[in-house]
Amino acid sequence: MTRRTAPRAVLLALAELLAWWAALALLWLVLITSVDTLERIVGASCAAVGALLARAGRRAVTWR
Amino acid sequence: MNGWILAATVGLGGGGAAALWGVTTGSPGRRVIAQNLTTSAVCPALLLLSQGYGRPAYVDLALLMALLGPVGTLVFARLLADDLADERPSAWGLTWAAAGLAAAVVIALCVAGGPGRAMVKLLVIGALLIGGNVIASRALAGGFREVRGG
Amino acid sequence: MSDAVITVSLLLVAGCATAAVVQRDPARQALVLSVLGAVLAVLFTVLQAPDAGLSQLAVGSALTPLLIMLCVRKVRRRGRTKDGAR
Amino acid sequence: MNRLRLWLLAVGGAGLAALLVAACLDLPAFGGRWHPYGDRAVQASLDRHIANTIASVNFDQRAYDTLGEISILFAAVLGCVVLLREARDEHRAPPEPAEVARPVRRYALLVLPVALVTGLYVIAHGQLSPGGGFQGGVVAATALHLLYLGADYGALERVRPLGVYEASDSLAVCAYLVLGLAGVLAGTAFLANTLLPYGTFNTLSSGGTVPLLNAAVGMEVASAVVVLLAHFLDQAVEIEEEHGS
Repeated sequence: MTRRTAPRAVLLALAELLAWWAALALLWLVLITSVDTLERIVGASCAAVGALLARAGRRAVTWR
Repeated sequence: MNGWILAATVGLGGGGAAALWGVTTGSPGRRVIAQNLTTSAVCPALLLLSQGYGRPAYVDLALLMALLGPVGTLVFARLLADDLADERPSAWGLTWAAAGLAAAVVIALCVAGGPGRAMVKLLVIGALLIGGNVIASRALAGGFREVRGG
Repeated sequence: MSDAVITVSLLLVAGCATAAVVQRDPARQALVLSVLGAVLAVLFTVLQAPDAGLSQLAVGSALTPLLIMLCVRKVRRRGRTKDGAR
Repeated sequence: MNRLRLWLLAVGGAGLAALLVAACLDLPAFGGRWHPYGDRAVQASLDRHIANTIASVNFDQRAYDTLGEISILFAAVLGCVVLLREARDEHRAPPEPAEVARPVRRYALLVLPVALVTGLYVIAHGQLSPGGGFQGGVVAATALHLLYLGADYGALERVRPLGVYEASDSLAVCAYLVLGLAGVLAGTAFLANTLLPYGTFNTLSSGGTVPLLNAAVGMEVASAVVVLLAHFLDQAVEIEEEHGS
Protein backbone atom coordinates (compact mmCIF):
# COMPACT_ATOMS: atom_id res chain seq x y z
CA MET A 1 0.00 0.00 0.00
CA THR A 2 1.68 3.17 -1.13
CA ARG A 3 1.29 6.35 0.85
CA ARG A 4 -1.59 7.54 -1.33
CA THR A 5 -3.76 4.45 -1.18
CA ALA A 6 -3.43 3.90 2.58
CA PRO A 7 -6.96 3.76 4.08
CA ARG A 8 -6.34 6.96 6.02
CA ALA A 9 -5.39 8.90 2.87
CA VAL A 10 -8.41 7.52 0.98
CA LEU A 11 -10.66 8.50 3.89
CA LEU A 12 -9.21 12.00 3.94
CA ALA A 13 -9.70 12.34 0.19
CA LEU A 14 -13.33 11.23 0.43
CA ALA A 15 -13.95 13.58 3.34
CA GLU A 16 -12.57 16.52 1.39
CA LEU A 17 -14.57 15.63 -1.72
CA LEU A 18 -17.74 15.28 0.36
CA ALA A 19 -17.15 18.62 2.06
CA TRP A 20 -16.64 20.37 -1.28
CA TRP A 21 -19.68 18.59 -2.74
CA ALA A 22 -21.93 19.66 0.16
CA ALA A 23 -20.78 23.29 -0.05
CA LEU A 24 -21.23 23.46 -3.83
CA ALA A 25 -24.63 21.73 -3.71
CA LEU A 26 -25.71 24.33 -1.14
CA LEU A 27 -24.43 27.07 -3.45
CA TRP A 28 -26.48 25.59 -6.30
CA LEU A 29 -29.60 25.58 -4.13
CA VAL A 30 -29.00 29.23 -3.34
CA LEU A 31 -28.51 30.15 -6.99
CA ILE A 32 -31.68 28.55 -8.42
CA THR A 33 -35.14 30.04 -7.97
CA SER A 34 -37.47 27.02 -8.01
CA VAL A 35 -36.40 23.66 -6.55
CA ASP A 36 -37.63 20.38 -8.03
CA THR A 37 -36.20 16.91 -8.48
CA LEU A 38 -34.49 17.59 -11.82
CA GLU A 39 -32.82 20.72 -10.38
CA ARG A 40 -31.52 18.65 -7.46
CA ILE A 41 -30.12 15.96 -9.77
CA VAL A 42 -28.41 18.47 -12.08
CA GLY A 43 -27.19 20.45 -9.07
CA ALA A 44 -25.77 17.35 -7.39
CA SER A 45 -23.85 16.34 -10.52
CA CYS A 46 -22.52 19.86 -11.11
CA ALA A 47 -21.43 20.06 -7.46
CA ALA A 48 -19.67 16.70 -7.87
CA VAL A 49 -17.75 18.01 -10.90
CA GLY A 50 -16.87 21.14 -8.92
CA ALA A 51 -15.66 19.09 -5.94
CA LEU A 52 -13.41 16.96 -8.15
CA LEU A 53 -11.94 20.07 -9.76
CA ALA A 54 -11.47 21.75 -6.37
CA ARG A 55 -9.48 18.80 -5.01
CA ALA A 56 -7.50 18.39 -8.23
CA GLY A 57 -6.68 22.12 -8.14
CA ARG A 58 -5.55 22.01 -4.52
CA ARG A 59 -3.34 18.99 -5.15
CA ALA A 60 -1.93 20.48 -8.36
CA VAL A 61 -0.88 23.61 -6.55
CA THR A 62 0.70 22.12 -3.44
CA TRP A 63 1.90 18.95 -5.16
CA ARG A 64 4.99 20.69 -6.61
CA MET B 1 -39.47 57.91 -9.60
CA ASN B 2 -37.80 54.74 -8.36
CA GLY B 3 -35.33 55.28 -5.53
CA TRP B 4 -33.32 52.20 -6.39
CA ILE B 5 -32.69 53.30 -9.96
CA LEU B 6 -31.78 56.77 -8.74
CA ALA B 7 -29.24 55.29 -6.30
CA ALA B 8 -27.88 53.12 -9.12
CA THR B 9 -27.59 56.18 -11.38
CA VAL B 10 -25.71 58.18 -8.74
CA GLY B 11 -23.40 55.28 -7.90
CA LEU B 12 -22.77 54.51 -11.53
CA GLY B 13 -22.19 58.13 -12.52
CA GLY B 14 -19.83 58.86 -9.64
CA GLY B 15 -18.00 55.51 -9.57
CA GLY B 16 -17.86 55.18 -13.33
CA ALA B 17 -16.53 58.67 -13.93
CA ALA B 18 -13.89 58.29 -11.21
CA ALA B 19 -12.82 54.88 -12.57
CA LEU B 20 -12.65 56.18 -16.12
CA TRP B 21 -10.58 59.20 -15.05
CA GLY B 22 -8.32 56.99 -12.91
CA VAL B 23 -7.74 54.37 -15.62
CA THR B 24 -6.86 56.89 -18.33
CA THR B 25 -4.44 59.13 -16.38
CA GLY B 26 -1.68 58.71 -13.86
CA SER B 27 0.89 56.03 -13.10
CA PRO B 28 0.34 52.36 -14.09
CA GLY B 29 -0.26 51.49 -10.43
CA ARG B 30 -3.07 53.99 -10.14
CA ARG B 31 -4.61 52.79 -13.40
CA VAL B 32 -4.77 49.21 -12.16
CA ILE B 33 -6.31 50.33 -8.87
CA ALA B 34 -8.94 52.28 -10.85
CA GLN B 35 -9.67 49.12 -12.85
CA ASN B 36 -10.06 47.19 -9.62
CA LEU B 37 -12.48 49.76 -8.20
CA THR B 38 -14.61 49.63 -11.36
CA THR B 39 -15.92 46.26 -10.18
CA SER B 40 -16.84 47.73 -6.81
CA ALA B 41 -18.69 50.59 -8.53
CA VAL B 42 -20.55 48.60 -11.20
CA CYS B 43 -21.62 45.52 -9.20
CA PRO B 44 -23.70 47.39 -6.56
CA ALA B 45 -25.24 49.43 -9.41
CA LEU B 46 -26.30 46.19 -11.11
CA LEU B 47 -27.83 44.94 -7.85
CA LEU B 48 -29.75 48.21 -7.39
CA LEU B 49 -30.97 48.08 -11.01
CA SER B 50 -32.15 44.52 -10.48
CA GLN B 51 -34.19 45.69 -7.49
CA GLY B 52 -35.32 48.89 -9.23
CA TYR B 53 -36.61 47.09 -12.33
CA GLY B 54 -38.23 44.44 -10.17
CA ARG B 55 -36.49 41.62 -12.07
CA PRO B 56 -34.68 39.16 -9.78
CA ALA B 57 -33.23 37.48 -12.88
CA TYR B 58 -30.84 40.44 -13.30
CA VAL B 59 -29.06 39.44 -10.07
CA ASP B 60 -27.13 36.85 -12.13
CA LEU B 61 -25.39 39.75 -13.87
CA ALA B 62 -24.18 41.11 -10.53
CA LEU B 63 -23.16 37.57 -9.53
CA LEU B 64 -20.96 37.22 -12.61
CA MET B 65 -19.54 40.70 -12.09
CA ALA B 66 -18.64 39.93 -8.49
CA LEU B 67 -17.05 36.65 -9.58
CA LEU B 68 -15.08 37.71 -12.68
CA GLY B 69 -14.24 41.35 -11.82
CA PRO B 70 -11.51 40.46 -9.35
CA VAL B 71 -10.23 37.74 -11.74
CA GLY B 72 -9.69 40.46 -14.35
CA THR B 73 -7.71 42.48 -11.82
CA LEU B 74 -5.64 39.39 -10.95
CA VAL B 75 -4.82 39.06 -14.66
CA PHE B 76 -3.48 42.60 -14.72
CA ALA B 77 -1.72 42.25 -11.36
CA ARG B 78 0.09 39.11 -12.51
CA LEU B 79 0.97 40.07 -16.07
CA LEU B 80 1.98 43.63 -15.15
CA ALA B 81 3.97 42.43 -12.12
CA ASP B 82 7.20 43.72 -13.63
CA ASP B 83 5.85 47.24 -14.24
CA LEU B 84 4.19 47.39 -10.80
CA ALA B 85 7.11 45.79 -8.93
CA ASP B 86 8.83 49.02 -7.88
CA GLU B 87 5.60 50.92 -7.26
CA ARG B 88 3.67 48.41 -5.07
CA PRO B 89 0.34 50.27 -5.73
CA SER B 90 -1.96 50.09 -2.74
CA ALA B 91 -4.99 52.27 -1.94
CA TRP B 92 -6.35 50.55 1.13
CA GLY B 93 -8.50 53.54 2.06
CA LEU B 94 -10.34 53.35 -1.26
CA THR B 95 -10.62 49.57 -1.04
CA TRP B 96 -12.26 49.62 2.38
CA ALA B 97 -14.53 52.52 1.31
CA ALA B 98 -15.66 50.51 -1.72
CA ALA B 99 -16.16 47.45 0.48
CA GLY B 100 -18.26 49.53 2.87
CA LEU B 101 -20.37 50.85 0.00
CA ALA B 102 -20.93 47.32 -1.32
CA ALA B 103 -21.89 46.08 2.15
CA ALA B 104 -24.34 48.96 2.62
CA VAL B 105 -26.00 48.26 -0.74
CA VAL B 106 -26.29 44.53 -0.04
CA ILE B 107 -27.74 45.09 3.43
CA ALA B 108 -30.25 47.63 2.09
CA LEU B 109 -31.36 45.18 -0.58
CA CYS B 110 -31.61 42.34 1.93
CA VAL B 111 -33.83 44.45 4.16
CA ALA B 112 -35.98 45.44 1.17
CA GLY B 113 -36.14 41.90 -0.15
CA GLY B 114 -36.99 40.17 3.06
CA PRO B 115 -35.71 36.79 4.26
CA GLY B 116 -35.52 33.86 1.90
CA ARG B 117 -33.30 32.24 -0.69
CA ALA B 118 -32.95 35.48 -2.64
CA MET B 119 -31.46 37.16 0.43
CA VAL B 120 -28.89 34.38 0.80
CA LYS B 121 -28.01 34.85 -2.87
CA LEU B 122 -27.48 38.58 -2.25
CA LEU B 123 -25.24 37.79 0.72
CA VAL B 124 -23.21 35.35 -1.39
CA ILE B 125 -22.78 38.04 -4.05
CA GLY B 126 -21.80 40.59 -1.40
CA ALA B 127 -19.24 38.21 0.10
CA LEU B 128 -17.76 37.41 -3.33
CA LEU B 129 -17.58 41.09 -4.21
CA ILE B 130 -15.95 42.32 -0.99
CA GLY B 131 -13.62 39.29 -0.75
CA GLY B 132 -12.61 39.68 -4.38
CA ASN B 133 -12.03 43.41 -3.98
CA VAL B 134 -9.79 42.97 -0.93
CA ILE B 135 -7.83 40.07 -2.45
CA ALA B 136 -7.35 41.95 -5.72
CA SER B 137 -6.00 44.95 -3.78
CA ARG B 138 -3.71 42.58 -1.86
CA ALA B 139 -2.51 41.09 -5.16
CA LEU B 140 -1.81 44.55 -6.55
CA ALA B 141 0.11 45.60 -3.46
CA GLY B 142 2.79 42.97 -4.08
CA GLY B 143 1.01 39.63 -4.30
CA PHE B 144 3.05 38.58 -7.32
CA ARG B 145 6.59 39.50 -6.35
CA GLU B 146 8.66 36.62 -7.78
CA VAL B 147 6.53 35.99 -10.80
CA ARG B 148 8.55 37.91 -13.39
CA GLY B 149 5.24 38.55 -15.14
CA GLY B 150 4.85 34.87 -16.04
CA MET C 1 -36.22 58.42 -14.07
CA SER C 2 -35.06 55.40 -16.06
CA ASP C 3 -33.97 57.78 -18.84
CA ALA C 4 -31.38 59.33 -16.51
CA VAL C 5 -29.66 55.98 -15.99
CA ILE C 6 -29.68 55.36 -19.75
CA THR C 7 -28.09 58.76 -20.34
CA VAL C 8 -25.40 58.21 -17.71
CA SER C 9 -24.59 54.77 -19.11
CA LEU C 10 -24.39 56.11 -22.68
CA LEU C 11 -22.08 58.95 -21.58
CA LEU C 12 -19.82 56.51 -19.71
CA VAL C 13 -19.65 54.14 -22.68
CA ALA C 14 -18.85 57.05 -25.01
CA GLY C 15 -16.10 58.26 -22.66
CA CYS C 16 -14.57 54.79 -22.19
CA ALA C 17 -14.69 54.02 -25.90
CA THR C 18 -12.98 57.31 -26.77
CA ALA C 19 -10.34 56.67 -24.12
CA ALA C 20 -9.77 53.18 -25.51
CA VAL C 21 -9.25 54.55 -29.02
CA VAL C 22 -6.99 57.41 -27.89
CA GLN C 23 -4.76 55.17 -25.79
CA ARG C 24 -1.96 53.71 -27.98
CA ASP C 25 -0.05 51.45 -25.54
CA PRO C 26 -1.64 47.93 -25.67
CA ALA C 27 -1.18 47.18 -21.97
CA ARG C 28 -2.92 50.39 -20.90
CA GLN C 29 -5.52 49.94 -23.63
CA ALA C 30 -6.36 46.53 -22.12
CA LEU C 31 -7.10 48.28 -18.82
CA VAL C 32 -9.43 50.77 -20.49
CA LEU C 33 -11.09 47.95 -22.46
CA SER C 34 -11.78 46.13 -19.20
CA VAL C 35 -13.55 49.21 -17.80
CA LEU C 36 -15.38 49.66 -21.13
CA GLY C 37 -16.60 46.05 -20.91
CA ALA C 38 -18.08 46.60 -17.47
CA VAL C 39 -19.81 49.83 -18.46
CA LEU C 40 -21.13 48.26 -21.69
CA ALA C 41 -22.64 45.43 -19.63
CA VAL C 42 -24.46 48.04 -17.54
CA LEU C 43 -25.70 49.80 -20.69
CA PHE C 44 -27.11 46.52 -22.05
CA THR C 45 -28.78 45.83 -18.71
CA VAL C 46 -30.29 49.30 -18.61
CA LEU C 47 -31.65 48.82 -22.14
CA GLN C 48 -33.31 45.60 -20.89
CA ALA C 49 -30.96 43.19 -22.75
CA PRO C 50 -29.55 41.08 -19.87
CA ASP C 51 -28.37 38.23 -22.11
CA ALA C 52 -26.14 40.60 -24.06
CA GLY C 53 -24.96 42.15 -20.80
CA LEU C 54 -24.09 38.69 -19.44
CA SER C 55 -22.13 37.85 -22.60
CA GLN C 56 -20.22 41.13 -22.37
CA LEU C 57 -19.44 40.53 -18.70
CA ALA C 58 -18.34 36.93 -19.24
CA VAL C 59 -15.98 37.81 -22.08
CA GLY C 60 -14.93 41.38 -21.31
CA SER C 61 -14.06 41.14 -17.62
CA ALA C 62 -11.46 38.33 -17.58
CA LEU C 63 -11.05 36.62 -20.97
CA THR C 64 -10.21 39.59 -23.23
CA PRO C 65 -7.71 41.15 -20.78
CA LEU C 66 -6.00 37.77 -20.38
CA LEU C 67 -5.67 37.29 -24.15
CA ILE C 68 -4.35 40.83 -24.71
CA MET C 69 -1.91 40.73 -21.79
CA LEU C 70 -0.52 37.36 -22.89
CA CYS C 71 0.13 38.81 -26.34
CA VAL C 72 1.81 41.87 -24.78
CA ARG C 73 3.99 39.57 -22.69
CA LYS C 74 4.97 37.48 -25.72
CA VAL C 75 5.88 40.58 -27.74
CA ARG C 76 7.93 41.97 -24.83
CA ARG C 77 9.80 38.66 -24.36
CA ARG C 78 10.54 38.48 -28.11
CA GLY C 79 11.84 42.08 -27.97
CA ARG C 80 14.09 41.18 -25.02
CA THR C 81 15.60 38.09 -26.72
CA LYS C 82 16.08 40.08 -29.95
CA ASP C 83 18.12 42.77 -28.05
CA GLY C 84 20.01 40.05 -26.15
CA ALA C 85 20.80 38.04 -29.28
CA ARG C 86 22.04 41.03 -31.30
CA MET D 1 -8.07 49.17 -65.75
CA ASN D 2 -8.04 50.28 -62.11
CA ARG D 3 -10.37 53.18 -62.91
CA LEU D 4 -12.96 50.81 -64.43
CA ARG D 5 -13.02 48.74 -61.27
CA LEU D 6 -13.47 51.87 -59.14
CA TRP D 7 -16.38 52.96 -61.32
CA LEU D 8 -17.99 49.52 -60.99
CA LEU D 9 -17.60 49.72 -57.20
CA ALA D 10 -19.09 53.23 -57.16
CA VAL D 11 -22.16 52.20 -59.17
CA GLY D 12 -22.74 49.11 -57.07
CA GLY D 13 -22.25 51.09 -53.85
CA ALA D 14 -24.67 53.82 -54.91
CA GLY D 15 -27.33 51.25 -55.76
CA LEU D 16 -26.87 49.54 -52.38
CA ALA D 17 -27.00 52.87 -50.54
CA ALA D 18 -30.25 53.83 -52.31
CA LEU D 19 -31.88 50.53 -51.39
CA LEU D 20 -30.71 50.78 -47.77
CA VAL D 21 -32.10 54.31 -47.39
CA ALA D 22 -35.42 53.21 -48.92
CA ALA D 23 -35.58 50.29 -46.49
CA CYS D 24 -34.73 52.42 -43.47
CA LEU D 25 -37.51 54.87 -44.27
CA ASP D 26 -40.05 52.06 -43.85
CA LEU D 27 -38.75 50.96 -40.43
CA PRO D 28 -41.16 51.51 -37.47
CA ALA D 29 -40.39 54.64 -35.38
CA PHE D 30 -37.77 54.30 -32.64
CA GLY D 31 -39.24 53.46 -29.22
CA GLY D 32 -42.75 52.85 -30.56
CA ARG D 33 -45.13 50.13 -29.31
CA TRP D 34 -45.43 48.23 -32.64
CA HIS D 35 -42.94 45.31 -32.82
CA PRO D 36 -44.22 42.74 -35.35
CA TYR D 37 -41.14 40.49 -35.15
CA GLY D 38 -40.88 40.76 -31.36
CA ASP D 39 -44.52 39.79 -30.76
CA ARG D 40 -44.25 36.74 -33.01
CA ALA D 41 -40.98 35.63 -31.42
CA VAL D 42 -42.41 35.93 -27.89
CA GLN D 43 -45.54 34.07 -28.97
CA ALA D 44 -43.50 31.24 -30.51
CA SER D 45 -41.35 30.91 -27.39
CA LEU D 46 -44.37 30.88 -25.06
CA ASP D 47 -45.98 28.18 -27.20
CA ARG D 48 -42.92 26.00 -26.57
CA HIS D 49 -42.89 26.84 -22.80
CA ILE D 50 -39.54 28.67 -23.06
CA ALA D 51 -39.32 31.47 -20.48
CA ASN D 52 -36.28 33.24 -22.00
CA THR D 53 -37.30 34.41 -25.51
CA ILE D 54 -33.67 35.03 -26.46
CA ALA D 55 -32.89 31.36 -25.79
CA SER D 56 -35.94 30.44 -27.87
CA VAL D 57 -34.72 32.59 -30.78
CA ASN D 58 -31.15 31.31 -30.41
CA PHE D 59 -31.85 27.61 -30.03
CA ASP D 60 -35.29 27.05 -31.47
CA GLN D 61 -36.51 29.53 -34.06
CA ARG D 62 -33.04 30.27 -35.50
CA ALA D 63 -31.06 27.27 -34.29
CA TYR D 64 -29.48 27.01 -37.74
CA ASP D 65 -27.72 30.36 -37.23
CA THR D 66 -26.37 29.12 -33.89
CA LEU D 67 -24.94 26.11 -35.76
CA GLY D 68 -23.12 28.65 -37.92
CA GLU D 69 -21.87 30.53 -34.84
CA ILE D 70 -20.43 27.49 -33.11
CA SER D 71 -18.68 26.39 -36.30
CA ILE D 72 -17.19 29.91 -36.58
CA LEU D 73 -15.83 29.60 -33.02
CA PHE D 74 -14.55 26.08 -33.80
CA ALA D 75 -12.81 27.28 -36.97
CA ALA D 76 -11.31 30.30 -35.18
CA VAL D 77 -9.83 28.14 -32.42
CA LEU D 78 -8.58 25.66 -35.04
CA GLY D 79 -6.86 28.57 -36.81
CA CYS D 80 -5.19 29.66 -33.58
CA VAL D 81 -4.04 26.11 -32.86
CA VAL D 82 -2.41 25.92 -36.29
CA LEU D 83 -0.84 29.39 -36.14
CA LEU D 84 0.41 29.24 -32.54
CA ARG D 85 2.04 25.81 -32.75
CA GLU D 86 5.68 25.44 -31.77
CA ALA D 87 7.89 26.21 -34.78
CA ARG D 88 11.06 24.28 -35.70
CA ASP D 89 13.41 26.92 -34.36
CA GLU D 90 11.61 27.21 -31.00
CA HIS D 91 11.97 25.07 -27.90
CA ARG D 92 9.60 24.61 -25.00
CA ALA D 93 11.01 25.53 -21.58
CA PRO D 94 9.12 24.04 -18.63
CA PRO D 95 7.22 26.77 -16.67
CA GLU D 96 9.11 27.62 -13.43
CA PRO D 97 6.94 27.53 -10.27
CA ALA D 98 5.95 31.04 -9.11
CA GLU D 99 5.63 32.32 -5.55
CA VAL D 100 2.21 33.88 -5.07
CA ALA D 101 1.00 35.54 -1.85
CA ARG D 102 -0.79 33.07 0.42
CA PRO D 103 -4.22 34.88 0.51
CA VAL D 104 -4.27 35.27 -3.28
CA ARG D 105 -3.58 31.56 -3.74
CA ARG D 106 -6.27 30.58 -1.24
CA TYR D 107 -8.76 32.92 -2.97
CA ALA D 108 -8.01 31.34 -6.35
CA LEU D 109 -8.42 27.82 -5.00
CA LEU D 110 -11.72 28.82 -3.34
CA VAL D 111 -13.24 30.68 -6.31
CA LEU D 112 -12.16 27.96 -8.78
CA PRO D 113 -15.04 25.53 -7.97
CA VAL D 114 -17.49 28.35 -7.22
CA ALA D 115 -16.95 29.88 -10.65
CA LEU D 116 -17.21 26.47 -12.32
CA VAL D 117 -20.53 25.71 -10.60
CA THR D 118 -21.79 29.22 -11.45
CA GLY D 119 -20.84 28.64 -15.10
CA LEU D 120 -22.69 25.32 -15.14
CA TYR D 121 -25.68 27.03 -13.47
CA VAL D 122 -25.74 29.69 -16.22
CA ILE D 123 -25.58 26.98 -18.91
CA ALA D 124 -28.29 24.81 -17.34
CA HIS D 125 -30.74 27.69 -16.85
CA GLY D 126 -30.26 29.12 -20.32
CA GLN D 127 -33.90 28.87 -21.26
CA LEU D 128 -35.22 30.16 -17.90
CA SER D 129 -33.16 33.19 -16.92
CA PRO D 130 -30.66 35.42 -18.75
CA GLY D 131 -27.63 33.37 -19.78
CA GLY D 132 -27.10 30.26 -21.82
CA GLY D 133 -24.54 27.98 -23.32
CA PHE D 134 -22.14 30.66 -24.52
CA GLN D 135 -22.00 32.82 -21.36
CA GLY D 136 -21.80 29.82 -19.03
CA GLY D 137 -19.15 28.14 -21.16
CA VAL D 138 -16.90 31.20 -21.02
CA VAL D 139 -17.31 31.48 -17.23
CA ALA D 140 -16.49 27.79 -16.74
CA ALA D 141 -13.38 28.10 -18.93
CA THR D 142 -12.23 31.26 -17.11
CA ALA D 143 -12.70 29.47 -13.79
CA LEU D 144 -10.15 26.83 -14.81
CA HIS D 145 -7.52 29.50 -15.45
CA LEU D 146 -7.72 30.74 -11.88
CA LEU D 147 -5.12 28.06 -11.23
CA TYR D 148 -2.71 29.89 -13.54
CA LEU D 149 -3.55 33.25 -11.96
CA GLY D 150 -3.42 31.94 -8.39
CA ALA D 151 -0.39 29.69 -8.74
CA ASP D 152 1.63 28.99 -11.89
CA TYR D 153 1.23 27.53 -15.36
CA GLY D 154 2.61 24.17 -14.24
CA ALA D 155 -0.29 23.75 -11.81
CA LEU D 156 -2.80 24.53 -14.57
CA GLU D 157 -1.15 22.06 -16.95
CA ARG D 158 -1.39 19.28 -14.40
CA VAL D 159 -5.16 19.78 -14.08
CA ARG D 160 -5.94 20.44 -17.75
CA PRO D 161 -5.22 17.50 -20.12
CA LEU D 162 -5.36 19.38 -23.45
CA GLY D 163 -6.27 16.34 -25.57
CA VAL D 164 -9.48 15.84 -23.60
CA TYR D 165 -10.56 19.43 -24.22
CA GLU D 166 -9.81 19.26 -27.93
CA ALA D 167 -11.84 16.04 -28.17
CA SER D 168 -14.76 17.46 -26.16
CA ASP D 169 -14.71 20.58 -28.35
CA SER D 170 -15.32 18.60 -31.53
CA LEU D 171 -17.62 16.17 -29.70
CA ALA D 172 -19.87 19.03 -28.61
CA VAL D 173 -20.17 20.38 -32.17
CA CYS D 174 -21.04 16.87 -33.34
CA ALA D 175 -23.62 16.59 -30.55
CA TYR D 176 -25.27 19.78 -31.79
CA LEU D 177 -25.34 18.36 -35.33
CA VAL D 178 -26.69 14.99 -34.19
CA LEU D 179 -29.48 16.76 -32.27
CA GLY D 180 -30.33 18.55 -35.49
CA LEU D 181 -30.24 15.38 -37.58
CA ALA D 182 -32.48 13.68 -35.02
CA GLY D 183 -35.17 16.12 -36.18
CA VAL D 184 -34.66 14.97 -39.78
CA LEU D 185 -34.76 11.29 -38.77
CA ALA D 186 -37.95 11.88 -36.83
CA GLY D 187 -39.56 13.16 -40.00
CA THR D 188 -39.74 16.86 -39.18
CA ALA D 189 -37.06 19.36 -40.16
CA PHE D 190 -33.34 19.80 -39.34
CA LEU D 191 -32.98 21.32 -35.83
CA ALA D 192 -36.77 21.41 -35.43
CA ASN D 193 -37.88 21.52 -31.81
CA THR D 194 -40.57 18.86 -32.18
CA LEU D 195 -38.84 15.82 -30.68
CA LEU D 196 -39.11 16.17 -26.93
CA PRO D 197 -42.16 17.20 -24.90
CA TYR D 198 -42.12 20.90 -23.95
CA GLY D 199 -42.51 20.20 -20.21
CA THR D 200 -43.96 22.63 -17.68
CA PHE D 201 -43.17 26.33 -18.01
CA ASN D 202 -40.19 27.79 -16.14
CA THR D 203 -38.68 24.47 -15.12
CA LEU D 204 -35.37 22.92 -16.12
CA SER D 205 -37.00 20.36 -18.41
CA SER D 206 -39.07 22.92 -20.35
CA GLY D 207 -38.45 23.82 -23.97
CA GLY D 208 -37.93 20.47 -25.68
CA THR D 209 -34.44 20.27 -27.23
CA VAL D 210 -33.42 23.82 -26.20
CA PRO D 211 -31.71 22.74 -22.95
CA LEU D 212 -29.80 20.01 -24.80
CA LEU D 213 -28.63 22.43 -27.49
CA ASN D 214 -27.68 24.85 -24.71
CA ALA D 215 -25.60 22.17 -23.00
CA ALA D 216 -23.89 21.25 -26.27
CA VAL D 217 -23.01 24.90 -26.97
CA GLY D 218 -21.86 25.35 -23.36
CA MET D 219 -19.53 22.35 -23.59
CA GLU D 220 -18.22 23.50 -26.96
CA VAL D 221 -17.53 27.09 -25.88
CA ALA D 222 -15.87 26.01 -22.61
CA SER D 223 -13.49 23.56 -24.29
CA ALA D 224 -12.84 25.94 -27.23
CA VAL D 225 -11.84 28.76 -24.83
CA VAL D 226 -9.63 26.37 -22.80
CA VAL D 227 -7.85 25.22 -25.99
CA LEU D 228 -7.51 28.82 -27.19
CA LEU D 229 -6.04 30.03 -23.89
CA ALA D 230 -3.80 26.97 -23.71
CA HIS D 231 -2.04 27.92 -26.93
CA PHE D 232 -1.84 31.60 -25.96
CA LEU D 233 -0.31 30.61 -22.61
CA ASP D 234 2.12 28.20 -24.29
CA GLN D 235 3.37 30.98 -26.54
CA ALA D 236 3.55 33.57 -23.75
CA VAL D 237 5.01 31.43 -20.96
CA GLU D 238 6.73 28.35 -22.36
CA ILE D 239 7.83 28.62 -25.95
CA GLU D 240 11.09 30.48 -26.45
CA GLU D 241 13.15 31.20 -29.54
CA GLU D 242 16.55 29.59 -30.13
CA HIS D 243 19.15 32.30 -29.32
CA GLY D 244 21.29 33.58 -32.13
CA SER D 245 18.68 32.76 -34.76
